[in-house]
Amino acid sequence: MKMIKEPMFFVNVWRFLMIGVLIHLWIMEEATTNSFILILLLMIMTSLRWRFALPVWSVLVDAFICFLFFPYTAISYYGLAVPIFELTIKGRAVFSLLFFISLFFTSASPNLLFWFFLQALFFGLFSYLTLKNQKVNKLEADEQRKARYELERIKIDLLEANQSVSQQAGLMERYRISRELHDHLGHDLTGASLALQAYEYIQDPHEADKLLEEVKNRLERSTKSLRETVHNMTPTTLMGVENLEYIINNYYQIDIDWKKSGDTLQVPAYMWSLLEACLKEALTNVVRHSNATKIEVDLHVTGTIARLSIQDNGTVPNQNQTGSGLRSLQMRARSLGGSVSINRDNGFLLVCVIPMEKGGADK
Amino acid sequence: MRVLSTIKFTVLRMVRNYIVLLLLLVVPILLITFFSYILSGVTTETGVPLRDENAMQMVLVFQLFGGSIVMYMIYNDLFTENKMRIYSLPFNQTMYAFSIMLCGAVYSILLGVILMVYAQLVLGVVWGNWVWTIYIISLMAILSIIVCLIFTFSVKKYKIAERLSEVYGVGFVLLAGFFFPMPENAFFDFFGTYGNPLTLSIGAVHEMDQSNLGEAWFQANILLGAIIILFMVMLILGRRRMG
Amino acid sequence: MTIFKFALKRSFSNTTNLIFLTLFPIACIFLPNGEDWPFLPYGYQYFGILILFVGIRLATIILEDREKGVVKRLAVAPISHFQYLSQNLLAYSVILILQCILVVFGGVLYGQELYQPGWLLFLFVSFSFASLAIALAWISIYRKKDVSFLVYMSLIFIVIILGGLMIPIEIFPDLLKRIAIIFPTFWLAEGLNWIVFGENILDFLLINGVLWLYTIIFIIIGSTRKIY
Amino acid sequence: MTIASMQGVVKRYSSDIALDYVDLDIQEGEIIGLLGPNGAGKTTLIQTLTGMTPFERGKVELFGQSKNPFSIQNKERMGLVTQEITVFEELTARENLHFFAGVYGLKGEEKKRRVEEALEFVGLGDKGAKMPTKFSGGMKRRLNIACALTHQPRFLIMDEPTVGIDPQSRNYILETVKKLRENGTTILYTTHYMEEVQAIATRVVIMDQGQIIKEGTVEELIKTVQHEEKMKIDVTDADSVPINDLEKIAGVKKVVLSGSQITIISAVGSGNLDRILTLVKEYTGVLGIQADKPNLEDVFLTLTGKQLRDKGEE
Repeated sequence: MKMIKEPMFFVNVWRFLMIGVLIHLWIMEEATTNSFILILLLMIMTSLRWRFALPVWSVLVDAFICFLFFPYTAISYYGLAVPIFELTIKGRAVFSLLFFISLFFTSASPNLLFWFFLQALFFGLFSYLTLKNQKVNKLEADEQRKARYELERIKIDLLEANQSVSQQAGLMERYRISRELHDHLGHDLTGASLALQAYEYIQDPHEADKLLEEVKNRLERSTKSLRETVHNMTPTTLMGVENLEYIINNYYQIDIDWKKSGDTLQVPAYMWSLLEACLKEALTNVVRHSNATKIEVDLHVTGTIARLSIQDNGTVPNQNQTGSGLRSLQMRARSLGGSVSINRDNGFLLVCVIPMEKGGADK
Repeated sequence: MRVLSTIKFTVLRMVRNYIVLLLLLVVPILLITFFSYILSGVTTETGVPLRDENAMQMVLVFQLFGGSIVMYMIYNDLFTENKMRIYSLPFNQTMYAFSIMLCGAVYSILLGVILMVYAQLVLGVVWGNWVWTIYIISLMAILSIIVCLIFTFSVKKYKIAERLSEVYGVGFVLLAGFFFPMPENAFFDFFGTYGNPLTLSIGAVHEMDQSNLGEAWFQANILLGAIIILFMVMLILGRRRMG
Repeated sequence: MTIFKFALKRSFSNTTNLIFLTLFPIACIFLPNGEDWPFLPYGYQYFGILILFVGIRLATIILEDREKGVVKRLAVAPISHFQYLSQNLLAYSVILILQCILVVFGGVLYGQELYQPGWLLFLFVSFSFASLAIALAWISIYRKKDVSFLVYMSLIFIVIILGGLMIPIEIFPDLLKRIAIIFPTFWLAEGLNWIVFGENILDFLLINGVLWLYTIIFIIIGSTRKIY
Repeated sequence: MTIASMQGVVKRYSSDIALDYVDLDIQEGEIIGLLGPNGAGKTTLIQTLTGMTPFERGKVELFGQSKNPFSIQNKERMGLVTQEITVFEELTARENLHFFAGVYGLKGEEKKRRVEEALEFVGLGDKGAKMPTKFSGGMKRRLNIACALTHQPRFLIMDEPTVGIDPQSRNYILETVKKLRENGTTILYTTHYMEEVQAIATRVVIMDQGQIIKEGTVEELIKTVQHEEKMKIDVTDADSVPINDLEKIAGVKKVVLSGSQITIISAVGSGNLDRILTLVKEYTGVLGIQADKPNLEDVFLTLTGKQLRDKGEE
């Protein structure tokens, strides 16, 4: 019964009800052939309006038909409600007031007629506003979505730039590490290696012992320096897959079955933030809306995609509206060239797929 | 009796066939109502209000069409879509067919009784002898079902059988002279009186109202006789078709 | 004119239609006269009912197109909905007009007392158009051919009775007499009365005019394009 | 050249959005496979593209015309093969074709010739005088296609043309489609059957919830989402195989035992076939190995987590 939600449906119902009212009046009051033809003519106009969007001036035809029948039947005055309604619904309520003049020389009861006209005016006004609102709402919704899609496009560009920046950063970091290693270890290790080569040629045992001692010192120093370098460079915050695991481990409400496969190190940093957001959103969703007792989280990384799927075994009734959180995830995923899709057929299932740029991380 | 367990569903299927309900219940109710408005105040020569007379005729006329649903179900279950399934079931197919017939008859009679109750309670129609009228309604319902099944068994195309059943209904209404007087010759005389189930049943109810027991039983027994003979015919045809 | 040609062809393609379109009208010619009502022979009083049935039988061909999805094909074909509808309706009108001619002139030849056969034919043609339009509007509500036909049949019986085609309108109670005017069948019955007793040609034209107005209304309603 | 294109088309059914800013370009000579679950908007897309239903926003362009894309001339160049069998049952096969040829404005000798050609083309050359009611399902489908071919459309839209027929007829129809393409017809093809799309489509468009969520060639699509490999090993004694050990092999995601067959699903490119086989061989004899390649069905499942068609649906 989608039809019933449409304002236009009610407008048409009103139009045909009006014909019904006229027929009723006709049966009750006079039942002459003349006045029946009036009703048939108005009926033609009504069905035309039902089928096509007639221009505003078409109300002149209705008014004229009614006018022609003024001398013959009182029903024609009631028929004026049709042009009143049609004018008002088109936003010309002021003109429709002109028809109220007919109250002064009507052959029907002016009191009753006044209220009859007034209800036509009222319903017309109401329909006019509703239809206008509906149109505006639709337009707004369309514009909003359009803006959003454009935003996504901009985001994609930004992210591409972002990605290259992060690649640059990665390269810089690599350079820094190699410099560090070279500065701190290279010297000692080269020295040690040279000393060992020299050791083979030395005859004097005392000299040899000294040399060995030096090699030992150099190695010790470089081990220490290596440890320090590594220690200095290891990030203290959680990164990548560890972060997901941390979230899962700190989620006590429901059992989570966590699986991962593939080389998660390949996933570049900017993807992790999306995957993390997906996971968080899905988990909050479960807590908020679901009666699930078990969640399966599956992260899977291949050379071409990263795929995160979160499935619970809840049996909540379908709520097909996608929440704003999920919408924004979908948007973010799309801006990475991927997708987030949600399925509520069997529990709640969220699948996030992000394609990996060729050589995105290992260059 | 495994067939017994199917009866519930046969009944459900019948009751949910809204088109049949519309044609055999809603339409007669509307017709009886309109006629009783139109004819209110008029009486026949015998002094019975024409309205009562008309209601009785309507109830009996619509019994002529009562066989259509049985026909449809038998055809559906035993000849087409469900044929394989029904035949593979471990029960007696003949008994199943009879159970459908029985349900159909009861359903049709029930609709007739509903019409009678409606006419009496809402429109104030007076029925002479309830039991006798229901007996006659039952005869008409059974006869209609048997005739429809004979059509189904003897004609290859179901569409044609359907049309024939309509001809049976409309034809006898015509022959009874409801629409316009029939020409006067031996053929039409016979089919306007003792050769027409509709006139027979109407006559039987009439005679009972006038307390002419003998004539009433005589007319009802002709119907009964026709039922018995046609039942045999139906059995032979059915066995040939289904075997 | 392909659609027109094939609409004719399809109208005669099944046996039931053939009977409806040929045998029944012929049978109408030979029905006897009534005693004091109706004033025309029974066949002519009831021919209106036949026209209503023929109308729906023909119109269901359009419904069949929709049920099967042929309209989808035609929506894509280089042919407008208006052309499709008008050619179909034209074909059906031709059939109905031929029927009317057959019945009226057959009656004249057979020797039925028809008072004014020319006007009678005109009346029947007007009613045929109204019947087609009503059938067209009726099928626009439905998706299934059989259902639409059966429900229409049962409704038509009520309309026929209330319109005064089967029972003279004079014996109706007052309220029903007024309501009767709403039904197109009433105007047919009026027209038939005029054929027998009428004098003023304007009255007759008015009756036909009303039937034409009905035709216009129902064609407008029935001409909606529906694609499922 | 671009045969048809949709730009930012929005279409609502009362308040439900059926098409949400859909962009689609169809180039001459393509066979586009349009995929999507029920209710994704495929039929609406076709209806909008053919002018059957109006739309609210955006632009539809046919044969380079965007002002009046659904003009008579453009319609003459299009053909539609409907999902249902939309032929007249009371007319013979040939008469049916004559009807549609006539609607498309063909006349006289040319009409006759084209009708015979179309009958021949779908392999019904000797059955023209028969009633469609006497046809088998496959023959009805072929007649249904022929009805859209008499006017030799440049752009043919086929809406699930192979529903409910035997594999042989289906192959025949697929061959017909390929032949049409060789003759230069551009085709938009919707179906539930992935294999069909895989067999004939030059480009695949996947729809979901009124949006186009992915498009590309079959290979591209499969490559982007390929994430698991399925391997089936037939063994002599399945019960003695230690499932747990198999599951511990790197990359293995799932092991299922059914009868004498072991199904192993593992991550793509894990290169563990060797290790799996060695392990299996330790316990039992290997009769055969079969590796399943991923198909479009998997693409769809990966993208949405939904099955393209219900399991029972045929």
